[in-house]
Amino acid sequence: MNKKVNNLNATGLILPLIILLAWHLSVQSGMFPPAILPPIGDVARAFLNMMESGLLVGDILVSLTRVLRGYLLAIFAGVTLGTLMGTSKHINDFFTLTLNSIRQIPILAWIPLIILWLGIGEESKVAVIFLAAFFPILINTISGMRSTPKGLVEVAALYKLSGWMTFKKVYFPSALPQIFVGLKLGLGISWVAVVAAELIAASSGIGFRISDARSMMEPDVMIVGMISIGVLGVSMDKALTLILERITPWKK
Amino acid sequence: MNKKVNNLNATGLILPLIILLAWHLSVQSGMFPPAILPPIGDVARAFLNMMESGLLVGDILVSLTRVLRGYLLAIFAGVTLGTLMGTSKHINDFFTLTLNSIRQIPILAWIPLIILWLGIGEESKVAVIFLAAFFPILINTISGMRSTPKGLVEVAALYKLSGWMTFKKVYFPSALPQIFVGLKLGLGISWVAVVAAELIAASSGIGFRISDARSMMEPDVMIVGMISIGVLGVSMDKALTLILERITPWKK
Amino acid sequence: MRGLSIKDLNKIFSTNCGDVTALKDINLDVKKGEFVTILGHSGCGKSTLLKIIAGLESASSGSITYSETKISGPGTDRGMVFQEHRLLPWLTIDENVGFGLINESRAVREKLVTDHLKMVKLDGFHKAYPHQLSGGMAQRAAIARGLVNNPEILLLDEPFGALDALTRIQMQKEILKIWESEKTTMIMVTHDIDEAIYLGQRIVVMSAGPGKIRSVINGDSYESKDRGSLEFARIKKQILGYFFEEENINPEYMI
Amino acid sequence: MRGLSIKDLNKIFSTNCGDVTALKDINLDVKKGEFVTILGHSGCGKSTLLKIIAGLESASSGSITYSETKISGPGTDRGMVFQEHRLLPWLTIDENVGFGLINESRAVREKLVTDHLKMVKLDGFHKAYPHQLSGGMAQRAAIARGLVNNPEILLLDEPFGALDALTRIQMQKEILKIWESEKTTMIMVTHDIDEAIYLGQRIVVMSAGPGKIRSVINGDSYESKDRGSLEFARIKKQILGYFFEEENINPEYMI
Amino acid sequence: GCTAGGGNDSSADDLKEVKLGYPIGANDFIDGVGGLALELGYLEEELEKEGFKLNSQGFTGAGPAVNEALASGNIDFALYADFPGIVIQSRGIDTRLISIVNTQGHAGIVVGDDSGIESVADLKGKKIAYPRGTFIQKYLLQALEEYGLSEADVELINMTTDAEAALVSGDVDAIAYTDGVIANLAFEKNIGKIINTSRENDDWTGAFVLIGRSDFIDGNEKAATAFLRAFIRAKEYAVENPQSAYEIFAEKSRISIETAEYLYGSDDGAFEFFSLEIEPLGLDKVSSNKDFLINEGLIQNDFDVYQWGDNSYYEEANR
Ligand SMILES: Nc1ncnc2c1ncn2[C@@H]1O[C@H](COP(=O)(O)OP(=O)(O)OP(=O)(O)O)[C@@H](O)[C@H]1O
Ligand SMILES: Nc1ncnc2c1ncn2[C@@H]1O[C@H](COP(=O)(O)OP(=O)(O)OP(=O)(O)O)[C@@H](O)[C@H]1O
Ligand SMILES: [Mg+2]
Ligand SMILES: [Mg+2]
Repeated sequence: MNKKVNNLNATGLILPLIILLAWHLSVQSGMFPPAILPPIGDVARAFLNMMESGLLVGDILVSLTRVLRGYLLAIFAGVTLGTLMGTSKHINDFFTLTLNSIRQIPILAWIPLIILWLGIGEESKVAVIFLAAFFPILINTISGMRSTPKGLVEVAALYKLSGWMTFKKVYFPSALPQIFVGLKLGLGISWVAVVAAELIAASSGIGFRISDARSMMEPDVMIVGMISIGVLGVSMDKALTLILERITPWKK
Repeated sequence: MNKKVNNLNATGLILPLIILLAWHLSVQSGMFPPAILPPIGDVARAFLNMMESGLLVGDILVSLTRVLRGYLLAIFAGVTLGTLMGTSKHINDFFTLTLNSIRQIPILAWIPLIILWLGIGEESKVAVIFLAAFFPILINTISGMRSTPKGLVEVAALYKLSGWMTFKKVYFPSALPQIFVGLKLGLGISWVAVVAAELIAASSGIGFRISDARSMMEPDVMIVGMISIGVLGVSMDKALTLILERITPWKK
Repeated sequence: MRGLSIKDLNKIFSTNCGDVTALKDINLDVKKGEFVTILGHSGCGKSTLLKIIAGLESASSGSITYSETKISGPGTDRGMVFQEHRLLPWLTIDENVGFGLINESRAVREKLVTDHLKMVKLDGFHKAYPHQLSGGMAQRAAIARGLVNNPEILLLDEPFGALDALTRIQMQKEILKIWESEKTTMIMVTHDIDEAIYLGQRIVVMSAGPGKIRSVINGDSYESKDRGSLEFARIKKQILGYFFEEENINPEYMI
Repeated sequence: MRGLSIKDLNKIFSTNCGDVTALKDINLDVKKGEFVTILGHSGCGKSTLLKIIAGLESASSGSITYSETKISGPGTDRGMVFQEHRLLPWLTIDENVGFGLINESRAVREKLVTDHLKMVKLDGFHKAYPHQLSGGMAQRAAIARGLVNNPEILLLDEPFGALDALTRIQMQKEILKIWESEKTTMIMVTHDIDEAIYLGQRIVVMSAGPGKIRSVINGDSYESKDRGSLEFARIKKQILGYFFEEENINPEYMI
Repeated sequence: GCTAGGGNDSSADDLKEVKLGYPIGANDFIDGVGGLALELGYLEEELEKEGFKLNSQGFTGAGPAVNEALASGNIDFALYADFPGIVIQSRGIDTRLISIVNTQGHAGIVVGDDSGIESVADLKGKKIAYPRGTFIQKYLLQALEEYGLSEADVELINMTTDAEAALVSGDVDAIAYTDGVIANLAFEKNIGKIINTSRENDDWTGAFVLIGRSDFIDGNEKAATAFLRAFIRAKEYAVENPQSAYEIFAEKSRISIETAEYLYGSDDGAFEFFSLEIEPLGLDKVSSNKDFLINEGLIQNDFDVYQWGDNSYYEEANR
């Protein structure tokens, strides 16, 4: 098990190294202007500066809090509603059309309405992240619930398990792997949405830093922000994978 | 079957009607300023104007083309790579870390690099949509491939089916329902990304129109744009559902 | 009547090749405490009949009552062992066996589960997951699950199909022991004629296309429980006769 | 040697309850054209042995060769019918049965599929999907799939477990017919002692914990094919003797 | 990019493409003299005379995308506020300041109608939304100072988008934004009143500039001159027909004629603020804006604005 994890890391590092090399060579060759793709050294320096000043850690903490709040809300709402919609045709019919429509609407278009309803404080930023993470979780939960083997649901029916127990013992564990697909997608999208969220009256946060660096043409700071989000996202994704492995011991 | 579809539509309309009513009442009560939430009548008028001038149809066609190009590319790349990663541990190890990192990075942060590499023409807009739609498709394809029953893969191995035939006859049909979950999510996100895409040097398209109306404080035009995207998205989503039902006749 | 009463039962499935009549005009009464076995060709509707009794499928027409009450869904008075094991992949074997005992106290549940796992010779596999068991072991676990909460009627759908000869004999004896001590009403589908005669007080022979009851044979005499007896051979011949009616196979060949 | 040769084969699975030795020191030679049946307790490793022969599982140690070549994976020379039907849910029955004939021309495939579906009495279900069949019907389709591409060795893992008595007899006769006409080497796991004696030229009796070969019995005489003969009864008693060695059951009881 | 649209028009094919980028807020239109030159077709005409074909492209969401396109060579000229121009030059992209098209880019502060706020002095303790990193930031700080307030006396909230929604919902008390936006809020949408604008003090105004990539201009000097010629013609048009100029602005920006007059009629149709020329006064303004950016820590690299500006194209165009 442990060995497997290490193996994965080694193979997984090849491609990032190739990308770093390509980046280095293309900057060296002068192919790309450093105002957009800076030398790796500049990015490293920007990283160190931002670490020293505490800016980066501060931004990360601020954004992490927002992401976690929005994401956890999305998990709660997505899994709950997804379960109801995946197991009851009536509830499904009631919500499908509306949610399907809302799902397609650009997040940036929601921002004025979100400000109107929730103001410009943390709530509205959390709402943007919620809105982004909610749908992957919802849809995967619905699909996971639906693909629960009918034979096993019959077993629960046979033993007259309550709705709740049937959910807990049959639907939920059966849907779990696919719910986790939703959780992973939702987590990724939460980080993607953090920039949109921090367009709303923010003065810190990693998404704000990226927008700000962009308008000031500081690609080194921007790339530090992108890499930070990448690393954070991957760590949280890895944590999800480990949790899934831990809670689904029957999958080998 | 036909009756089922009609039933669904009727129940599905209740919630939208409730929302319309709430909208109407809250505007009437003066709770929300019309500069942000306009009366339904204004939106209808804006819709008629935009239809008459041909603006709406033009915008829709422009954006639809972009969405379709990005989305189809994402399907091609996501399903191909997802199949490879879902069936081969080596390929999976090679790509996972990199793709997982890229997945978390905000789309808005990519825009400078996309402009650098692909310019400000259609390619870059298609790339933004591709980037958004690719990951849900990829991740669901991987997960679908992985959950193919081992017993059935053994049957294919027994008959010495080639890798391609094993894919075609076993992995693909088994993963199909979950691939479609990815396709649906990817489609939704394509429409969400259309605004971000059309922030790059666009002068038409429904995403451009929304941004434009937003900066001009024309919420009626904005809402027409949102509803258009909603309707388009739902229709395409419905089409996907019908295709899935058509190509998986074994699912009742 | 105390017991199960099935009247003019029909069951029609609609499929993409048109409607399939799985059961046609089934009439059957099963007294409380009786042991009925069901024999019949593959596809004649045996599983469907058990599922309807269990309340998992609804009848297309006809009535089905238990203790004078219409059956409209599952009930804890009826237990079932399915043709496939249907163990929950995410539960360990002891959790699977204890599945029907969720409302019991932990101690009671553990005791019952341990006893039943011992009975089906799966002690030592308490914490294994279903995919780590062989086909026969999984089916034995499923039988333990069906027995553990002691239902009034136990519906058994080819429960011993995947068992080896020895385990099978042991399980048959266990079932008889339970039947005698608990007075459980047993309805068992089997494709082993010997087993049907050995276990059943009455043997229901079904014919296919559409699924109907061809005959109900009394096998309750002391004699008929002795596999070497003439009575046993007579009943077997009679059953084979029904089976081979449409075929040109000599039943003698089999005995 | 032309045929299958298994030497000092061991198979160990590692599970969350520690390692399980599924097979220990298996030695067995099967001549070309031979019909070998395998009997043994549930969980003694019969399915695992067949999967290793098929090339679907690898051995932990020991060697296994066919026609002097080491078996290192599946081959079209070996076919298998699994304990579970393993039909592909998304293919209709005729597509499932024709699954191993992908390289044949359409006409050949259709002819072969139609013939084999008739043989297992599933004509009329060409276009049905697996979930619309009863358990026995699905298993019959799986048998047709195993036979249709005429392998040199056919591995059968309790193929008739889910069949009713009549179909079972018919299928046994079909298998014998095919064996005689095609000279297919047959290795069949069964839990029906009568079936093992009736079909097998040699009967391999396995014992469990860990899975070993207890004995190999010759059952190739004309006499032993007659279920009423003394020879048949003698062999059956011998096998039950092995089975009941560890138990206190009187084998007489069963005969 | 596939630009070969009409393959049989040989004269059009011979023309060299010149790509102009500018930020747009409304209807693919840039305010001011540049917009007028584009709208009247002067720009296209002048460029064609010199053997160039115009490809103009609006960028939604302002500054950054225009700069990225300029830095990566996807556009050759940019027409926008001096701030993003200063940013890109400071980032080491070699550009040239060709024209200061407007020396009086205005900004203002708008508050809710019944907020009770009458002047900047009343903003003490209030929340003010403003777009960080633009000349409005500078204007706001200067205006506050003028009325005896410091940054610490108010709550400044960075909002590059959707500030109006925050004003309407009461989440902020005031918005500082460009003249066009606040006029739209106050006069068109009627959701607030203007309490201050940069008209009060010429020091508070911003500048709008035309810059070009040096590596494009070298060898294509005539294109830069053509830009100036077109702008000069547009200014002349506006001075001669102020009413039609207002009408064009009103129509393209979807505002009323009164608002257009408010925005462009500060010198009664003289349009002096369309300076076009790079004269010392304009350069001083740009230079002080650059100093502001450096002092605020928004850019790091200093450069000489007076070297950056190159008035030769204006002179050439006037010849
Ligand atoms: N994938 C696996 N992981 C762990 N243990 C396994 C696995 N497959 C089989 N085993 C173990 O190997 C042993 C032999 O299993 P096998 O399926 O070969 O038995 P069998 O003889 O076919 O039994 P049955 O007659 O019940 O089908 C059992 O103890 C089982 O628990
Ligand atoms: N869900 C279903 N949809 C359509 N047809 C079905 C369905 N379930 C069963 N059938 C049909 O009903 C008939 C009876 O099926 P059933 O499973 O009850 O047979 P059985 O007697 O249990 O057979 P076996 O001994 O093979 O298990 C079969 O013809 C089968 O094809
Ligand atoms: Mg059945
Ligand atoms: Mg087995």
